[in-house]
Amino acid sequence: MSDSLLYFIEVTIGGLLAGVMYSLVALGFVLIFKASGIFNFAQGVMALFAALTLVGLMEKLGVPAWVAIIMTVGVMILLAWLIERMVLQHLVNQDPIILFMATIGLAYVLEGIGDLMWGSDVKVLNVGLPDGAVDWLYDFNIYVTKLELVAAATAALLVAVLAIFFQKTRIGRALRAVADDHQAALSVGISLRTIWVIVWSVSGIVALVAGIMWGSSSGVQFSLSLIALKALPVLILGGFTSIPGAILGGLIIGVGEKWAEIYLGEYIGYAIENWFAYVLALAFLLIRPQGLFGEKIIERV
Amino acid sequence: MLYREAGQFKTSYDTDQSIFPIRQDRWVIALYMAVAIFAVPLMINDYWANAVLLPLLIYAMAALGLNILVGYCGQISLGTGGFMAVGAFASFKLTTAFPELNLIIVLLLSGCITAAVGVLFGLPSLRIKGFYLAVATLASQFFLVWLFNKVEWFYNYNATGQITMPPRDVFGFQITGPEAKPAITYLFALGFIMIFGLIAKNIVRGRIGRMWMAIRDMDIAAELIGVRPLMAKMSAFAVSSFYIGVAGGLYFTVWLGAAEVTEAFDINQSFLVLFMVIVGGLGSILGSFLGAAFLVLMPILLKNFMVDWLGVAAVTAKHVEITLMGVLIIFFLIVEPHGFARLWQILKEKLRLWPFPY
Amino acid sequence: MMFRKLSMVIAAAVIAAPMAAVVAPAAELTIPSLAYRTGPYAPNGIPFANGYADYWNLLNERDGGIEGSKVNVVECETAYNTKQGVECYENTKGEGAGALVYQPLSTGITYQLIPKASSDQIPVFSMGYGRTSAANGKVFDWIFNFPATYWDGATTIVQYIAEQEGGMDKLKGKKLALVYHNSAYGKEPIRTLEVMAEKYGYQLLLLPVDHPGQEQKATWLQVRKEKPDWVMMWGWGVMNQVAIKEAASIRYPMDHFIGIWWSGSENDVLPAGDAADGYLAAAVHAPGADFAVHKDIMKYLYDKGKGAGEADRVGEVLYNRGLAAAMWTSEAIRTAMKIHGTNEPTAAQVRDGFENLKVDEARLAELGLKGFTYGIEISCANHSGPGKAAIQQWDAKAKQWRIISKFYERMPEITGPLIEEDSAAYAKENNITPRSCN
Amino acid sequence: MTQIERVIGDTLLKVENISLGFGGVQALSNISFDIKEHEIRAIIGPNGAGKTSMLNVINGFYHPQEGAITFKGEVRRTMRPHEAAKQGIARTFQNVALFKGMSTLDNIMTGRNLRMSRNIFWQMLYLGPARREEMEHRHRVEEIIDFLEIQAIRRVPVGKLPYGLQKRVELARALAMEPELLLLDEPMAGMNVEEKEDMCRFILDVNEQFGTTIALIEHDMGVVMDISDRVVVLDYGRKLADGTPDEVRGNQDVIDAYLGVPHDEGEA
Repeated sequence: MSDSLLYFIEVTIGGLLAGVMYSLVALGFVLIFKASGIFNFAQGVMALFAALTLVGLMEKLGVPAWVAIIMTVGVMILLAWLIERMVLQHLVNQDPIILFMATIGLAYVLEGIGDLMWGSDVKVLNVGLPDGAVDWLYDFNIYVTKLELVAAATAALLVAVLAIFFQKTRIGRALRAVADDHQAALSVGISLRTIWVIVWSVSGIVALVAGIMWGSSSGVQFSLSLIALKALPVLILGGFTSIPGAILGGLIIGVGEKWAEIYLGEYIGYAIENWFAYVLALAFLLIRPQGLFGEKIIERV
Repeated sequence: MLYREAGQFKTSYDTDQSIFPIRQDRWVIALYMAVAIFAVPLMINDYWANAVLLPLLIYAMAALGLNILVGYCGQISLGTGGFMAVGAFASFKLTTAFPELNLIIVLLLSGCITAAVGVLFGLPSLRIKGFYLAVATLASQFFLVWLFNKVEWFYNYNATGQITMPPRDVFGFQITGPEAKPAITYLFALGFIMIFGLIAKNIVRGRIGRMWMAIRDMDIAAELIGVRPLMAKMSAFAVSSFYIGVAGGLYFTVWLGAAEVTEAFDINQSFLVLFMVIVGGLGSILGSFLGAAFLVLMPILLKNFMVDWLGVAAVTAKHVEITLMGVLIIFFLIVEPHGFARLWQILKEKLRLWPFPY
Repeated sequence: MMFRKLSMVIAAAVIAAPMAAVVAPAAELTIPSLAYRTGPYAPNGIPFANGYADYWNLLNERDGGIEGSKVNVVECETAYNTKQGVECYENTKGEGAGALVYQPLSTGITYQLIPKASSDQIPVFSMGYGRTSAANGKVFDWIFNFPATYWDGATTIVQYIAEQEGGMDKLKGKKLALVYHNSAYGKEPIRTLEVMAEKYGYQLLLLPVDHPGQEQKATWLQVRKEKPDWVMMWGWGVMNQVAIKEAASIRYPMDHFIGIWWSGSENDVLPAGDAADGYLAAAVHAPGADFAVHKDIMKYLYDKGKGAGEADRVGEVLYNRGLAAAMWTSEAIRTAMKIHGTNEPTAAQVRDGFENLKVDEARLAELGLKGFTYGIEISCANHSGPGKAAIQQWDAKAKQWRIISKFYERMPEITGPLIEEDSAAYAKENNITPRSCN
Repeated sequence: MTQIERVIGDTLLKVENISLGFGGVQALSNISFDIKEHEIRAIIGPNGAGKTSMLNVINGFYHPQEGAITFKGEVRRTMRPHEAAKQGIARTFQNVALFKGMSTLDNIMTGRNLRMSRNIFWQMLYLGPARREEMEHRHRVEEIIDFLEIQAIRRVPVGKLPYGLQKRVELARALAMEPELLLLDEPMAGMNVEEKEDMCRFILDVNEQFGTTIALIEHDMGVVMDISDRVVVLDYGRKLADGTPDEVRGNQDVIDAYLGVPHDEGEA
């Protein structure tokens, strides 16, 4: 196999796996938007907050990783409950943009508290995930890191679990009902508030997973919250309301930006992947304004 | 009983449509202006100019621009930072290419250039709506910053891409450069913001303003009664970008004097201005000012309070400050989702009835 | 109610601003510290700020200040953000008898302060960062960037590479890659490296990484494709850690991967674990806590619970950098006191102190920093000192940095013309007439 | 306002063999009828008969797959809504489509939009031509406000108004366009008897005083039979009948369509 082709394959795989990492973040956005129509800007900070808590618990209490993870899940659920209590329930039926704004305020709060509690030093997160290149692939001269494969597997698992949760469980179905329309959900006999707590908890846990993956690769520190920006193009490409969209969108963005950076970069200059991801998504939107799997908008008067 | 319009009869539609129909309002505004123009320059110093008032005025200008787009025309944009960069680099290129050109003209031209760019990046809004558009506008943010960082022509081929504003004076008064007097720079910025504030008010209360709001409230109906979405949206993008461009120009020339695109115009800039618009009040000129005031003054206030009064360590103060800003934003959204402008209105309504509740 | 709130804000701000200028007792030296312990670059900002603070406090605790004048360190949080930097500057410059010198610790803020501080006549000491051409004291009267500039750093690294390859002439045909933070800071070395590429015939590959730089897949796939013989890095913050990790996992030889002195701290290598072993970085001073002064810091500060940070982090690379900054600044103040015969020098006098600063090995020894760094001598014309730098290497087992080379001399023939050119351009743009130094 | 002698003129609008479908659903199939100047033309039919779709086709919001529309002698199949507006077709909506954030006055002023021309630079200054223009249009709008008796709610944001009034404001906005053809989509839906009477009066007055041609969709048969000159009946996107109220009333198909099971009259 010719080197350039091999390299192309390598770049493509790299892109796909990077895309998975974006999808992990995008998932959290989608869950909340689907169930409550809120564009949760705090998703990135939630990932940071979760990772910080995890590291903090492991360092301060010295508990093993899995215990700390379980405890962190607890924290995220508590957080979701608090958010519903103190913010969302006071803002029901407000314009989306107001709720969006509220989540930005939320991001501030979480960032500040995270710093106050755990300090802003960079922290090494080690929950025992493997690292470094995958050897047998490396012998084929294809470079893939173990962590990325783990991330991919985790993402797949996560999506499977979510799918089952939404399809099979009563709550899951209720959530889908809410997504379609709130009245319907109420008629099913579940209070909107419970549903919001649940959905925020779920996306909090998703944030934890994303936090672990990103944290293991780059250490836990403020910059972790900026991964949200990587997830936004995925979000509009895949559609705010579609879980498969988030995954597929992530893959497309990942591959797209890597191809651009490496093959286009030579001609128009490097470090283009950031904006290229958005331009790609934008170009796509011009063809399908509602995103890959978003519901079609039918205009009536 | 002081605040009543009772007995103030409008004899013509003209007076009825004036900006401040109520006499007391006119007095108050006049008073504020007098203070801003005559009193402030007397007590102003470097700290007040560079740390408080210039940022306040310049962000108010930017917020005004964004409010036209988001608040009046209903198109959410997160490209503000990028557009401010356009204004800044335009003014840098113009003033270095034509050192003799009057700074006022430079800034206005920068605004026009930004308007053109804004229209270009606004085109997607014809097809994309809501948060999809919001995120899409980030494309302009990232692309513009990359462009100005990449293409050396924009920063006159210097070693690092940092742009520095050379000293310039207008009508014999030095406006830019380290030697400029705080009072002068302040008045210069104030002049811009007052004139363009008035202009904005005039536009939004006239035909074009109504076009924008019609698109915002119900684009379909608007089109069915003859509002052309293309015209409405593009004009909104143009005017909005013009304001943001001028703000970006002032931001670089008068306030910072030196800027690096990746840092001074990064995405946080876009968010900051959006916060101002929302917290201040969507679709309100006054709101733009109040929002800017809140987000510029509050952090400084909290910081000075905690560090200098309570003696908290700088770092802790910072963390607390971030947290409190978040809390305050949420708090005000809960108290009044329509922003400070609406709170102000409600206060006026109460005043009108005071002291009799009915 | 809105109105009352707003007026409250303003009123409070009115009171707060003067409050900012807290009145300090006489014979106190005000040293603002523009630190960043929050935001994306906090991990790097914290140790520096700690080292800076600790050294000043040590002077107070141990010697009762400098020549009897207590030092008042005013820390102001910038979060590495230019606008907050400006606020900090304006807020602190009037403090006490007036701020004596600024250590902006950010390229952006330095560029901000160059004109402002110059007109306020306050010296700015951008130690090994900021605007390289500020080395030209004729144009930048108030700016100091010794002991070495980025361009010296670049020449140092290339010299080291040449040495490994077996001589400058061996550079011909080699491929050197520069992985850099896509900002003013990261772009600094490019011109120097290009000029040298021309002269020594190596091939230069430029790989920018956007802030914050958590995701560098593409960059390192590039490296895999291009297979450069050496990789240099101008990184900051999370970018360093990710780069080192990526380099490790593509199995790039760590001893062929060299960072500038801002890309060579414990924070940068620790997350990569053992994989980072052998990674190289330029250095202008030694790492480690086994100098006499560190013992004093332990004795006078940490044992009394007056330390700025955690005891076990004293002696980290960036901590020592902050310490060095404070040390040289204090020596400059001391010199100013000698020249002007006062123990309350003004900012302008401190500038003279800097321009006549001379800290040789002997003096370093007196200060308890024997062999910590090399001797420097600053003059009116030369604000960047001798511009020497060495290469240090990370030992993952022992978890510590070690200097493994001599201190390389700067290459004026390369950097000199560039500095002339850039400072001349600045002088022209801002119609400054260079002063004559003699 | 000048009183125009109300005489039914010749054809103003003619629709021929209009067919419109969404995916599988055929909303309109092969519809043809005409509207004459100054007449009040009713379009009736059970729910889902395609009445609203018909209006949407006429003012260009939907684009039919087949057929032609002749308006003022001009033949076309499709046009953008704002072009239709420019040609003098105004419209109200089944479920009110006002600009909720704006005051009654501004809503109606928006209706003048097409007739205002001053460019942005005059408006920036808000003096000279722009100001004069604003004033003269304000006059016309005030006339309409008086005509529809909504002086009291000039400054109220329409979002806050009761349904009946909103409908009236919407009519005002349409009138402000001074249209030649006014399309009313269930102008009396959800109104009580008095409101309905008012609305009928307004419609007739508009028709008489301004000479505006009116096409209206209405469920209330009584109203339709009273005020309309001619009626066209649709069912399942087909045309059932066309003629004077009496003719239509006698038409067997129509009776079936209304009494026949699936739909029943009156439901709004």
